[in-house]
Amino acid sequence: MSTSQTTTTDHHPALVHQFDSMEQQKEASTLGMWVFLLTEIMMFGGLFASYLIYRIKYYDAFVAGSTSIDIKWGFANTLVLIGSSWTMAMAVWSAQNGRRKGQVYFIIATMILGAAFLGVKAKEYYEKYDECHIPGHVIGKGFNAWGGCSATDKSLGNIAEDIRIPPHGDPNIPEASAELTAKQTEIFFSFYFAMTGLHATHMLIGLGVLTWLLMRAKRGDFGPEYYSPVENVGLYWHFVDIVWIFLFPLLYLISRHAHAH
Amino acid sequence: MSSANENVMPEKHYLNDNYGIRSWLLTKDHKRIAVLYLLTITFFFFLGGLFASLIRLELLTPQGDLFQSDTYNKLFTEHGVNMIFFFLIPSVPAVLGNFLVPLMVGAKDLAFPKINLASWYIFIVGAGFALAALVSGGVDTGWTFYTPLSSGFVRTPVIAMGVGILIAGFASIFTGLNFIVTVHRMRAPGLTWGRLPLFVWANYAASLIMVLGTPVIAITLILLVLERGFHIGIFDPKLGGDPVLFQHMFWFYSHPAVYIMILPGMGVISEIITCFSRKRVFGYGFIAFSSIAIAVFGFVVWAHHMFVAGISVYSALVFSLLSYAVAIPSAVKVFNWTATMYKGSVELATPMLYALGFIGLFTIGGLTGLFLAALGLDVHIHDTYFVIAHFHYVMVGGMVMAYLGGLHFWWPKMTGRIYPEGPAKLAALITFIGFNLTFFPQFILGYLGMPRRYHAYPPEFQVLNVLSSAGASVLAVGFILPLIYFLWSLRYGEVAGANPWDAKGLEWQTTSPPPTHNFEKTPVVTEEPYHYGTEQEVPVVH
Amino acid sequence: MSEHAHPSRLLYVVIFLALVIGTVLTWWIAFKNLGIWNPVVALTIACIKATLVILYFMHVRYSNKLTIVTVCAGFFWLLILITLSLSDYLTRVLNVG
Amino acid sequence: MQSNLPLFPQQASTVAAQVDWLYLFLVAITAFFSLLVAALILFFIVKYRKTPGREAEQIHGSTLLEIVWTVIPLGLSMAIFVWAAIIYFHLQRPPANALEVYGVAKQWMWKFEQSGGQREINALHVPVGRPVKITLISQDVIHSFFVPAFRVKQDVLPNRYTIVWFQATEPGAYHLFCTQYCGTKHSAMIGEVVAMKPEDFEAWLTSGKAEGSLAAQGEKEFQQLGCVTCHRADSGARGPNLMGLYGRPVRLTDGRTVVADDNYIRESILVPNAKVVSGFQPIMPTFQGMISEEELIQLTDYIKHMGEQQGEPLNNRSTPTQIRDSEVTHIQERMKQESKEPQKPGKKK
Ligand code: HEA
Ligand code: HEA
Ligand code: HEC
Ligand code: CUA
Ligand SMILES: [Cu+2]
Repeated sequence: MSTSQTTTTDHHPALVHQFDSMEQQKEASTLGMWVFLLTEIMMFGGLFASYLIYRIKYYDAFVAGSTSIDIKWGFANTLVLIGSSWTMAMAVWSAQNGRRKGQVYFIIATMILGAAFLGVKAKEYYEKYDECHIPGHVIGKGFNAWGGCSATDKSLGNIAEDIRIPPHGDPNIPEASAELTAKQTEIFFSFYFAMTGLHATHMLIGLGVLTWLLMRAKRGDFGPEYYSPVENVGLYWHFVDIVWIFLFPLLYLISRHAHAH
Repeated sequence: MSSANENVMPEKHYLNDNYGIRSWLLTKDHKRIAVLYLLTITFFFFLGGLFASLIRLELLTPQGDLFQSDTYNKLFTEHGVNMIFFFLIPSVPAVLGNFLVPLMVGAKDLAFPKINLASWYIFIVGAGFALAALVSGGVDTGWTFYTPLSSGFVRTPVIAMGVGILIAGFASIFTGLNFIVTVHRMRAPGLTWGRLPLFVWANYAASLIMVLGTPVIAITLILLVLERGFHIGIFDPKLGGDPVLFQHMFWFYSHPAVYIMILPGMGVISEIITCFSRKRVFGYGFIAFSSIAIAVFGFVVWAHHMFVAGISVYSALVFSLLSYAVAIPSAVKVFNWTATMYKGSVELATPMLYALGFIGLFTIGGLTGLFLAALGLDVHIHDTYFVIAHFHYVMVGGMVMAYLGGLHFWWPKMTGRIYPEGPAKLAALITFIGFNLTFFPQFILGYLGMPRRYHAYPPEFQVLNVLSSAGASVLAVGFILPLIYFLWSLRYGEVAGANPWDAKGLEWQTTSPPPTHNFEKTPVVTEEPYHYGTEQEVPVVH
Repeated sequence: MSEHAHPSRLLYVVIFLALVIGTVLTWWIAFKNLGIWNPVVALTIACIKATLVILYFMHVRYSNKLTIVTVCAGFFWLLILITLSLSDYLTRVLNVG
Repeated sequence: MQSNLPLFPQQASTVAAQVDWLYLFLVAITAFFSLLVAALILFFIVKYRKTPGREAEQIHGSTLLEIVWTVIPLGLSMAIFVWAAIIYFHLQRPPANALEVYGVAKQWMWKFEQSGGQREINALHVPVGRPVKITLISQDVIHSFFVPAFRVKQDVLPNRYTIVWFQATEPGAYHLFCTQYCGTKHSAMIGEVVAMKPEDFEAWLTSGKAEGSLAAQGEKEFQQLGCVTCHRADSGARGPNLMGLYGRPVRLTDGRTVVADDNYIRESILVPNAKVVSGFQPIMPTFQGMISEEELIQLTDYIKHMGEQQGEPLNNRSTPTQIRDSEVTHIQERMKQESKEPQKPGKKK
């Protein structure tokens, strides 16, 4: 920080020079955070808009792709993330109310839940990797939703077969057409990985920031006077939670009723 | 302009507060960051200008005999990318805006100085990627990166370029975020919204676009890079994707971005016109509000770049109609500026010359935008030189003129010294003449049907192309001159004093150059902006 | 902005439970055949959940107007992006007529 | 034909004059406002130049003036919008009696095929005095079909047909440009559109060595690819009868109704499961990767002409479509009407 002798004498150590008061500083940082979240909305928004357009265009393939994902992990992860949102909210509450220990515990709890989420995500990704459902042909074994994949268990993730197996599938569909639909699920998986990938990246960044926050909280930086960092990290974390609240139904729940597994 | 040498440089100011490379590279002072940006984008302007010169050289003859086709394609792509993303978008906001917004609102700095510095570093990293792409051969997709050409066909470093632009985008987001928070939360006592200088209003409006639009281009470029790098199928028709979707996503940002490129310039014009007419601005509220209107309406017209791209007739209708809506606030501005001069006391100093040039050229450029927004007519002139002429009129005739005008106007504030008036007036004149000679023939070329991005063209277009190339060489002189005399003035220019133009506005109430913390005491605002006519008032200097 | 009333711990727990119930509901309903209403219901629940998080966990209910405007602007612009690009896709035909 | 310094492009189609009038109107508006602003500025510079002893007169603004210069541009621009939209509509609706031509674009050439089977590269022969409708598709990236003398332009997309139409008025040879940047030789992807007197055009058609009409070639493929095994007129057929399908509304299993245009037929062949006709099983195999764009065009042309050939009435589909046959003629009538209506639009000079 550059020189700040000119400002008022009895100011809080956290007050930086360009602001006149803690209040101004807090309001500025809150507004800054919200404006940042605005940009985040638009960033995910671009993905959501494209997703919607393709979902209309390739509905069958989206159904086939979506049903090939194991719903229970997505469901569990939703609960985990909601839980972490609650612990995060409590961390902010503790900071506001001057409970230092509470702060620390709740931040740790949030981090554990966040890590659990990422763990589950990694497991899901691995499953998709194993089933040759990674789009493109650079990572993994090349996208191959229609069998012939050298996966450990070939019955897994053969979307082309699923499309033709009753009661959910229709055996009338010629093999070639089913394979075509299966190939089109590549678009679904492109979105699946792009959206959950961007989300997971945000979670990773979030964990990093939480680590920093934890250190500061332990040091006792925050209290009823000054808790903007806790609050802002909270805002970020809740935002990431909200994105997931939408991703879950959009990616996991397309026409599940017809394909209950 | 005062001539006598009673002006002295202040003893301590932001430039000599600290010395050494570190004090610049680690600075959190918005004024120094503005200077860093100034140096960076000047480099990119001349780089882009170099490519432009080569383009015009090639187009002297119809055969396309100077360069290979691929080389030519790289030239216009690099020209467009450098000029748009690395020069024009940061030009007024990141240089003049960075320098002036805190001064104009009477703050010690922007709300988040660290983020401001980060913005410049991010920009440099982005620029590094772009330059790496250039050095390793250059990209030949056109600045619009249309798929599937860019994702699957060309063999040039598109990924590096895409990543560079995407990173530079975050620099823009950070600048916008900083401005928004600063304007909302750090105005000096008494500085109500109704008293904000129009330059601040304009930058605020542009910031809204940066914050809301830039993330979309970021995600679009990420998808493009993933598609090219990993062959996933979002836009590639081979994999079932829709290339037109890329265009939607690209223009959702890039149309509003043209208003990032003009709004801050409009702000500059409002400041200059009032100062050199010595008058309050005509219709303050309307000018201020029209900036916001442009920013908002600018988001709902993007598909007017796609009238023949295969979009539905109904959405073409909607987007055309809305395009006309966005033209109205621009009209309001032009008329208000003109009216401001009425019964003024007009002095034709260099900044004023640029400002008047801006009004004329922007009017022509904007009105030719109406041709392009007209559905049945755009079918004919889309992707011809008519479009090229249109946007050079608004971007070079408009924004670059405004930027140069602003640089001249605030040069004394930034450096403490005044540029030489004679050469400066000459340069403004040369620029104006050269500009029109370069780009006016292109309107005719376009209507005749000469397609853009053509390396070779039918011989009947040659005469007009030669005129255009001749103009470009005149224009080059007009742009090189300021570079020379600005540098000269750093050393030999007259000392300016705090307020050489006798202008109103908080930035003139501190020393030139200003001290690191801008004001000795937080200023208190009691007057409306542009309270010219109350000349007796003595500026508060040291 | 002076010190606001912040939600109590109890309220946080209530919101948390509401979110859990919403999630379970989404999951349960996904397996019922509601025809075209399936995605509608799922997204409605998601919207309600998001609103709860925004209002209470993110304290927007207790914030000043500016914050509320910022949040609304975000969703408004998202809506512009989605509706206007869909307006093309949903009305495409080869020949008008 | 080409002067050294042309200032205005040739007018060689029915829309050219309309577009030019709109253009001139806009030029007039631009000239008016630019000169107005320039004149005012020059006047103010001279009249109110800085002189010692004279102070600027402070004026805050005038709401009346603001309203005036908001409303006048708004009115003018709405007029432009409506005028331009009328022309655009006209350009988007090919007349029903148009001569059908197919164009395939690829890096970096144009291929055209008349329905009689005549093929050309980088050249297109058309008769004057008759509307010509070109159905366009690209094999690789996006291109754009542009004939300045006709004032028409249309992007050519991969995977999707787009349509452009014009009616030439003057015999002659005109530039054909690719105006969508498409890679290295974008500027060499040019050709010629030759408009001929109808007699000459007929003569040209017969002189060429056509390998049989598109429809005839399409019919051959229809047999060879085995389409005919399912698409037959008899009631035992597994697929819908395609007779008279073109231009007709089709009800799908999911309840939607779509019009059977070129893109629908194309999709039905390449991705049969995307839109399944109501009353049928999704048993049709995909032909993706088995047929080229040209063959697709031939098949499409054959299917288009299926009804006409046998002189069959249009309502003989032997299979359920859930759109009552009595409705069909009605709908088709209306569609024809609508595409004819704008034949003579707006301000024709
Ligand atoms: C600074 C940048 C800038 C600005 C400000 C504008 C301003 C406008 N632009 Fe421009 N435009 C570009 C930069 C810009 N544009 C670029 C870079 C491209 C090409 C991109 C590419 O393809 O590479 C482009 C392309 C472009 C197209 C697509 C053309 C095509 O590819 O076919 C269209 C179509 O509608 C358009 C319209 C407009 C309109 C209506 C305005 C309006 O905002 C103008 C409003 C101003 C006025 C109208 C003048 C003042 C008014 C009066 C004096 C009063 C009289 C007014 C009336 C009668 C209404 N522009
Ligand atoms: C800010 C934006 C900006 C600016 C300032 C300019 C400035 C200029 N532009 Fe360009 N232009 C674009 C943005 C801009 N342009 C864009 C976006 C495109 C579209 C690209 C695409 O299609 O993808 C384009 C395309 C474009 C074309 C069309 C190419 C084609 O379609 O085939 C042409 C042709 O004449 C052109 C010319 C010029 C000229 C003569 C200038 C002049 O004003 C430049 C004058 C400046 C100089 C001449 C610099 C002077 C200095 C030197 C000459 C010396 C250099 C020396 C050192 C480095 C030491 N530009
Ligand atoms: C195995 C039988 C079979 C073969 C072979 C077959 N089709 Fe089909 N086709 C069908 C069925 C069944 C439908 C209706 C269900 C659907 O839309 O998928 C259909 C639908 C169509 C349609 C849409 C018809 C409408 O009424 O809307 C077209 C067009 C078509 N086929 C063309 C072709 C062409 C061209 C070929 C050969 C290249 C072909 N078909 C080969 C069975 C077949
Ligand atoms: Cu094909 Cu340009
Ligand atoms: Cu635009």
